[in-house]
Amino acid sequence: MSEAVAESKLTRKDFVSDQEVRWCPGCGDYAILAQMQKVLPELGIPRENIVFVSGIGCSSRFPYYMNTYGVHSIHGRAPTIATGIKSANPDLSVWVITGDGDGLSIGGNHLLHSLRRNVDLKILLFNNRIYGLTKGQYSPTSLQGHRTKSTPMGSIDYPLNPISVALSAEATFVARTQDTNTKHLSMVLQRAAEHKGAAFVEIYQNCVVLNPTAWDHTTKADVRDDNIVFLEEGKPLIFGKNLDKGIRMNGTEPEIVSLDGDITEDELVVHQEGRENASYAYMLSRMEYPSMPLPFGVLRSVDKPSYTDMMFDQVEAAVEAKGAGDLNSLFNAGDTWVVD
Amino acid sequence: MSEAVAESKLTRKDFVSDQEVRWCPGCGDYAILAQMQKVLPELGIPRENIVFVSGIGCSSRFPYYMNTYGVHSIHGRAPTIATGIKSANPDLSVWVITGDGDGLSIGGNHLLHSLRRNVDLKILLFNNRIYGLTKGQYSPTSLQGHRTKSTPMGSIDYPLNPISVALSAEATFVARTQDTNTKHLSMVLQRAAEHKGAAFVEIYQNCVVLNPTAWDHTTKADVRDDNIVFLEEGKPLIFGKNLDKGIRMNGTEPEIVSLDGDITEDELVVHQEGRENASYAYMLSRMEYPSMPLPFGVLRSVDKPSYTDMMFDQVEAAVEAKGAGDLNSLFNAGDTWVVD
Amino acid sequence: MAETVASSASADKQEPREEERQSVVIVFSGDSGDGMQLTGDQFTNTSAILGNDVSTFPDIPAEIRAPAGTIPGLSGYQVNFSSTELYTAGDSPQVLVAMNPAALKANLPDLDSGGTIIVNTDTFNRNGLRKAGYESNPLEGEGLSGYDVHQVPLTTLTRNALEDIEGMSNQEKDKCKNAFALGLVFWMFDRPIDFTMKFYETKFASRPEVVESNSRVLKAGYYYGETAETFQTRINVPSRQAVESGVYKRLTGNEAIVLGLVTAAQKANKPLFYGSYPITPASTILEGLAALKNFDVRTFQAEDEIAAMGSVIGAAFAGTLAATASSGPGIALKSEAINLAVVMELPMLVVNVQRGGPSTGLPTKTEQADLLEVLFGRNGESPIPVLAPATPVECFNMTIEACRIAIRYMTPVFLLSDGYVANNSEPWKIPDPALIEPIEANFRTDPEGYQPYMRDEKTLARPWVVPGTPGMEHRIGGLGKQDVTGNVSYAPEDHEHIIRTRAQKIAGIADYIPELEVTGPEEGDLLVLGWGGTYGAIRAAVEQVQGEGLEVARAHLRHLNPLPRNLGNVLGRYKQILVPELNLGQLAFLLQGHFPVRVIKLNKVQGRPFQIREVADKIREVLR
Amino acid sequence: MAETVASSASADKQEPREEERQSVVIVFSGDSGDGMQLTGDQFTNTSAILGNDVSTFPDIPAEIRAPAGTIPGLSGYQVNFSSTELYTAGDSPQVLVAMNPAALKANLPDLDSGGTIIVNTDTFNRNGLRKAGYESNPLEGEGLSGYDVHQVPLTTLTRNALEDIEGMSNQEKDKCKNAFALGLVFWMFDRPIDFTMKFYETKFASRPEVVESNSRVLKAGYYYGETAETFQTRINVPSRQAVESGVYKRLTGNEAIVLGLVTAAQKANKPLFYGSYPITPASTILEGLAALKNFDVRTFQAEDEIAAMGSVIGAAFAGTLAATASSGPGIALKSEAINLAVVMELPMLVVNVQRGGPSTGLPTKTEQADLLEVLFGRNGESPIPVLAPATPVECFNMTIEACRIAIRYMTPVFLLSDGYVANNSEPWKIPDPALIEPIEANFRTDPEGYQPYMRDEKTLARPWVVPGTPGMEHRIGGLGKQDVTGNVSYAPEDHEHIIRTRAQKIAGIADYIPELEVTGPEEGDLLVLGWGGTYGAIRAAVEQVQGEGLEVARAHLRHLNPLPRNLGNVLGRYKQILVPELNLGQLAFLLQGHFPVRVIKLNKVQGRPFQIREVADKIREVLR
Ligand SMILES: Cc1ncc(C[n+]2csc(CCOP(=O)(O)OP(=O)(O)O)c2C)c(N)n1
Ligand SMILES: Cc1ncc(C[n+]2csc(CCOP(=O)(O)OP(=O)(O)O)c2C)c(N)n1
Ligand code: SF4
Ligand code: SF4
Ligand SMILES: [Mg+2]
Ligand SMILES: [Mg+2]
Repeated sequence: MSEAVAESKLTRKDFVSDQEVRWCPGCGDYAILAQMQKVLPELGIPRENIVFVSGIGCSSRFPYYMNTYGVHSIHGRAPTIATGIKSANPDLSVWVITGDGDGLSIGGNHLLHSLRRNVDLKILLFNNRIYGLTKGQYSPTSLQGHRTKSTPMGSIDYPLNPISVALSAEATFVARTQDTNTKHLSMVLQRAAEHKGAAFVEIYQNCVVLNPTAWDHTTKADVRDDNIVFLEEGKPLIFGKNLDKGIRMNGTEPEIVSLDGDITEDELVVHQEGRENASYAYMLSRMEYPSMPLPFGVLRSVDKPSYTDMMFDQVEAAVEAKGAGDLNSLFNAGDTWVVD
Repeated sequence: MSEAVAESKLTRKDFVSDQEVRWCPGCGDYAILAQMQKVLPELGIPRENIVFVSGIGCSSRFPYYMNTYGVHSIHGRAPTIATGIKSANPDLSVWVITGDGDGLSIGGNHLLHSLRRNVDLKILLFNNRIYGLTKGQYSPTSLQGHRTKSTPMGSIDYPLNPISVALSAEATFVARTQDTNTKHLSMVLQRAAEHKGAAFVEIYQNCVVLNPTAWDHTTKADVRDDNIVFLEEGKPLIFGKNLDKGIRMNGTEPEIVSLDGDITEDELVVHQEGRENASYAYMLSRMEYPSMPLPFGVLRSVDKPSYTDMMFDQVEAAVEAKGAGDLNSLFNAGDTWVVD
Repeated sequence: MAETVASSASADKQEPREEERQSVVIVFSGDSGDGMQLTGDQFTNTSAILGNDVSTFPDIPAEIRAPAGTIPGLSGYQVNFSSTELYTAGDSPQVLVAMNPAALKANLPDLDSGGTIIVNTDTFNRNGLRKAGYESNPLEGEGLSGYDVHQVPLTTLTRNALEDIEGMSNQEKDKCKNAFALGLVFWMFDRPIDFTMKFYETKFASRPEVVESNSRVLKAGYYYGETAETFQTRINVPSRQAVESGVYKRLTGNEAIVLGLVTAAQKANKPLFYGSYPITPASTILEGLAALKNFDVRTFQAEDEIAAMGSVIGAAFAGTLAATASSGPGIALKSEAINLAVVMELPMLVVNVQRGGPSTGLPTKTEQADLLEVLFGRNGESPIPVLAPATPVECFNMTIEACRIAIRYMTPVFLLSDGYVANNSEPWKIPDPALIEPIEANFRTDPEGYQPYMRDEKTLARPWVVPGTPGMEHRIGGLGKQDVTGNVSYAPEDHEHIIRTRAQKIAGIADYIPELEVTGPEEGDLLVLGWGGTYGAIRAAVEQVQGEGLEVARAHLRHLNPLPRNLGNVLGRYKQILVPELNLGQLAFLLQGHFPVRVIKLNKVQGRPFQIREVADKIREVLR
Repeated sequence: MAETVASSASADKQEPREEERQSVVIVFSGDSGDGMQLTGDQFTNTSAILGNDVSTFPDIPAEIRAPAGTIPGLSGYQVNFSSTELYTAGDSPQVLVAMNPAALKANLPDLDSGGTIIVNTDTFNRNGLRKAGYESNPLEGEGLSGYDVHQVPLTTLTRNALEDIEGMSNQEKDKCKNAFALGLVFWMFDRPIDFTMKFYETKFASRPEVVESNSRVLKAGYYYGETAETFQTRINVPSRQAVESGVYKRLTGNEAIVLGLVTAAQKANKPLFYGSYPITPASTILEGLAALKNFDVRTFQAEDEIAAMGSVIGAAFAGTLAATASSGPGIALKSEAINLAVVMELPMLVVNVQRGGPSTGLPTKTEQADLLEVLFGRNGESPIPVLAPATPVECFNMTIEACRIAIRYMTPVFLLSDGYVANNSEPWKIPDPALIEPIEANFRTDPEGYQPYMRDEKTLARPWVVPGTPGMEHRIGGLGKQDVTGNVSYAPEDHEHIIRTRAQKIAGIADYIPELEVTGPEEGDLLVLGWGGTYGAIRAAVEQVQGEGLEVARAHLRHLNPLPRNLGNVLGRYKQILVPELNLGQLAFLLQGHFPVRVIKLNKVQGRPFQIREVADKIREVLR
């Protein structure tokens, strides 16, 4: 009943909490927050059934600004708390907000395991390639050579590719989008929400204060079209300002070809997000700047039973097999004896 | 000097410690221990320069039995300790021994990060698809449906593929081998030892007590040849008892073909472990039983500067730029004033 | 019932002497593959059914199945059975069943002088002796002259009994030799074999050949006692008198926690969520609960202890009764997340089954050295109630009590068990579940005037509001906050206020828990004060010295935080306070920190429980 | 030098009154983009160079850069400068420089009545007032009537001063307004601008236009003071007399730890390995060390605190001086691995820069609530030495001392700093590195008779043998072990022996550390006993009440484990003991646990240091 009412009425404003937003002016987090508040009313989920869980970081303040249930937890552990929430009440729509440090550094393992279990969580990783909240140390996605407070001579770590990591964690839904591309962002958020099972979304997010140029190659009007390929189901991989470049397989590896007439669209890789074998999506994930365009959109989306579905199936099966638990017979099971 | 002496003299026995080996009779760990003790003398590394570091688990007792330096540390953290050791003394040959629980459950994140940093460690993951030491709970590599002490109705987790995980962690050397295939095992250990940078080796290991049938498909004489494809550099992927089956690409995915004359070896995938793009190795890693043969051997081996090499390069560069550190000038740097 | 076998026994040999004893301690010891745990269980169950009090303690090999025949490979089972009430599994055995030389070597030092030894002579060959580290055969020579040794070729006799079974390998036959030993011991103590026969029938229902072979060997063992000249005495331990009537079964501490958790969830009318990562000696709680899914129990084997703790916090936030358990290293790992639970003020149970520390320590051994850790092992001022059951069976009630406190006061609660309590078993009078008081666990659903950190006047608990409740959306976390609103706040007064309020809330639980009960003189020279799993040894020791006429009082702390209201008063009434504990003096330190007393310490850090005599000796020394 | 500017000043207005004060506390407050830290630093440095004692405390916004103009977005810098010795950055300021309405609003409550306020009137527009939460303009009306308010259109004046610079946007110009404020304050306190001019030249050497603009505005501010009618008084704080001669510089606690670690490594003749995970307020140690690679410093930013701790253990095992630092949640996470270090008995330093807890708590605020955690927050009996520096500068020596103890006794050592000590700065008399005693850190290389856990007779330390040493291969880990051989052992006696030996080793460090010094009467009515970063407030308070004629003694604990040998004796000499601490009474509890005393507690948990008056008031109350 309350659902019906809620559904019909909710607007963007219903999702704005009473807390003052405290990110730096211009921070990419604002755009993501705005899109989220716009997308949620469209999903038809009663507001009280939505929970945002985050770790620690600038991005992790997100739940405070959403007028839903929320937990601002501890560094890196949001997926574990979200797993508990979902196991307690599978009807909830549970979103995890994390950063490149929170999700891939201290929290990398929980990300891995919540994805592989296919817990029905929507995990949004705000990737700004820096530790924002602690004021500018490098993160696992910072490029080699990046000079930060903790790497004055440049980072010597090879960066992680969040999409590759998610895929090797057996993720059933993997996507990439960007703070400033509001349309694409809102499409991807919607797709993630609709996915049954774990959904992982990498969002390129601009930290205007500590790492403002990190995503220039995907935002500056003059270069971004050459550096992004937008994935669309069933469509060939075409990109470039004039849509004149495509991706073709050369053996086991992709290559860029110009669509100059000699080469036709038929030869190009056609995007299929539903492939059971994750190799294709992984191959896409290895397309990296500057040698290849970065894939944006849904790289992979396959259906598999979610963790909590299976968990509750087992509970039901157990009840069916043994009857609903009865304390008296539990207490009296096994070797008992009577003293009178 | 002592090196020269050591080198010329070492035999297998030199690597046997005085501790009684305490695995269950028949445990696959014995075979791995024996191969290790056989391979090490051949590497020409002075015994005192070798360190074994492990976490906790049956497999993690390994260091006690090696007459080298060793740390039997805490659950899941061996890669972190090994990283510290290597950073203290880059001349050491540092081996990490871990299990499927130790390395992929509690320790998954450290594995990920030590691999991506390309710390020059040799990481051997003994995969028996079970928690041995704690007596039989399921592990992250246990198959779905596996009934164990903690999953009496069968596990509902999707298993991790250790090789895929290592590849998404940017590992520069990734291999798979098996306890019982002593020749192959010793070849792979040798290759790992020779690799400059992080080497990850998955070793199928039989827990005879708690999960004895886990690897039947790769050990039983009647089936194993159909279930394993041995990778050899520059050679096509051929397998089967009569070497009559091969792997060919079909678009972006591999397929099995019979080499019945119609199809020739030229059409098959030719193994190249040195490909910069990890997609190929990842594709191999997704070949899983029963639909495809399991790749054994070195899936990937590429050369990149190791973490400690870069760490010491920076130290050297700093010394070159600023001179070897002098406390007096350090103390007196910045804004000082004199009181007389 | 006992007659069935007894009467059918032939009387070829001279009628054995019957001796009556008040209690006997037996140790069964053999290779981990020898079935010693099952053997001990069967003997214990039969004794319990006959009306003895029983207390058992398994000695399971550390970690890995070590080579057969060696000392590290031993699996032992100690059972104490008695015609009076028992408090421990016994200081030292009077009877040792040694399935191989290693078993003899390892257990002999503990055996009472003059004790009875049954050895399987078939294993005393060169190989067996070498593995045990014997230079020469201890059965030859004078080494065992002070004991009553029975040399029985157990393996041979077992094979003989099964000779005519076709298609059964010697290896399979040898697996039955524990049944022979059991039968023999049943005869020795004049116990019927019926219950075990029935057990075989149920347990191996699907494999009649196994039932047949075991039953046969069991009987053979029994008749061997009857027949063999070597056994001249039968020992009889009469039934206990005046035992409360009812249905009983044996329970270990971990089994009791499993039952307690399921009961608490049912009584609170909530699903049970249990998130945990396997670790000795806590894993059996996870395993026990995983088998009870029909009680709407949701078990989650997490990737590590931190994840387990996180999942429990999430499940508590979303409205289940949530619990976890761990030990040693795992508890240390959970500490950061536990602190989040403290700040979020959510109800949940954290069980610490203590083992030998520090670090990995002695995973299979017991210790009480985590008391200060659970009290203080988190950054900042972070109070958590701590309860410690004194006995295995008490784990049942105290688990329920701990859950009750957690929900009533909206706080994580520690239950501090230990390896001894977890694995030790004793009879449990099965309660009527209907008589267990319900746990009031009401979610607030009224949005009117709701604030996340508004507090109940009496308990200072904040309301439990779960996602899914319309109109009460709120966000909480680990940052400093303002009381009542729960809003993030760095204001100095807000911080101090909520820190003190939380401290006051936990301290206030003292109004809800029972006062400390003292047994013995109400004031005087000496109070022996214990906590946790040392209860049995302390009680037995005190009763012993009281029997000698010494004036000693005894009390046992089950609530370590907050401490019982009357504790200060109690402490003040005795000239001396003796605190025995399995650590270097943690409760002693705690008491001195809180009260103007100095205590005498009795400490033991050996991975083992106290022996009664160790405590009794110390009391005598203090009072001398 | 001071004359340079002063003499060039025109004398258009009436000569201002000169007033002399012993000390002054100024707060500079503005948006985090306003350059307040730099401004404060410049003022402080100049004052120090002129011979004042100085003590500073920054108040940096919590976590994120909040919207400009709001209170959460404020960045503050408090400086106390004095002609006598200083112990704190001052209870409350006498001068407030408020760059916007929020700065005024946030700091006004702390300002001394009659204090001086300089405001940038350009920001007191509708928008600015709204952001600060002002309903009406506080500069109008009576609200500030008790203060000496100077309204200065800082932004306008700054733009004016830069008017003729081409190609400079207003935004860029506005960035210089802090220089105007600084110039003005320099004039007010009769300080030369030369040092800051020189600073601009060095700092912005590559951008001459920045040097030019800042210098110009700085001068403009100075001349504004000289010229404007509004300033009638100049305040003069004379130089300190009888200061030890030498070269000085200012140091925060974290800077001192950086220097201490590098020095300890050099003095031990070892590379320094520092593994850490960023966390406020410890991150600046990592950042400081990362810049010193030419000292063979190897910094490792780990994936989390556990990995950081693991790396440090590995690096210690392999022979470097190894250290880590963290705070709050990070220290909790490290606890499991620290316990491994305890059992492996390896030398390393763990710095805990305490912040407000529990859980995430107040990351940017100070607290002393982790004392019991570092002592007891690990499973099992796990003793670790704990040292706590009293002042920022003391962090240098105590870091070296902690490393010395770690190596001498082969043990991890905790250094317990806090947010106040970490960020507070004070003058440091730069020592001659050659005069710092070397740290004996010899690896054993002689295989003859070597056993991994053999022990030095005096210290009970085991030998440090590093991989790479021929003939001494050995394996150690976290399992229970036998002393001397280090072999894994579950034997009861082995466990008890090594646990007690380890406890004895750590307790024995009491022979190596200094005894507790008492200032004031040697016995009597009251001893005020503090620890850690509360030193300054306690000392100042005690000296204050002593000045009033009260008989009070004072002592400060820098060694929390083991405690100084003479502590029990000292405590016994006073009728009352007052323990002020920034927690709910952790040292008080510790003392009572160890010694037969009851103490009076003064606790504050507000994320802030003590004010001198809070401690002084309490002393008066106790002695009344
Ligand atoms: C256990 C623990 N370790 C460290 C910290 C300090 N810390 C807070 S956020 C953060 C990293 C933030 O980076 P990221 O996740 O990328 O988020 P961003 O601020 O960039 O959005 C760190 C190291 C902490 N709060 N808790
Ligand atoms: C922090 C911590 N958690 C849990 C344990 C208990 N534990 C020891 S080994 C192990 C898993 C072992 O499995 P695996 O790594 O696969 O090794 P295996 O025994 O199979 O070789 C666990 C859970 C522990 N020792 N420490
Ligand atoms: S520091 Fe960066 S990520 Fe954090 S709020 Fe500011 S702009 Fe955003
Ligand atoms: S339990 Fe399994 S893995 Fe462990 S020693 Fe025995 S056979 Fe090996
Ligand atoms: Mg980030
Ligand atoms: Mg395993």
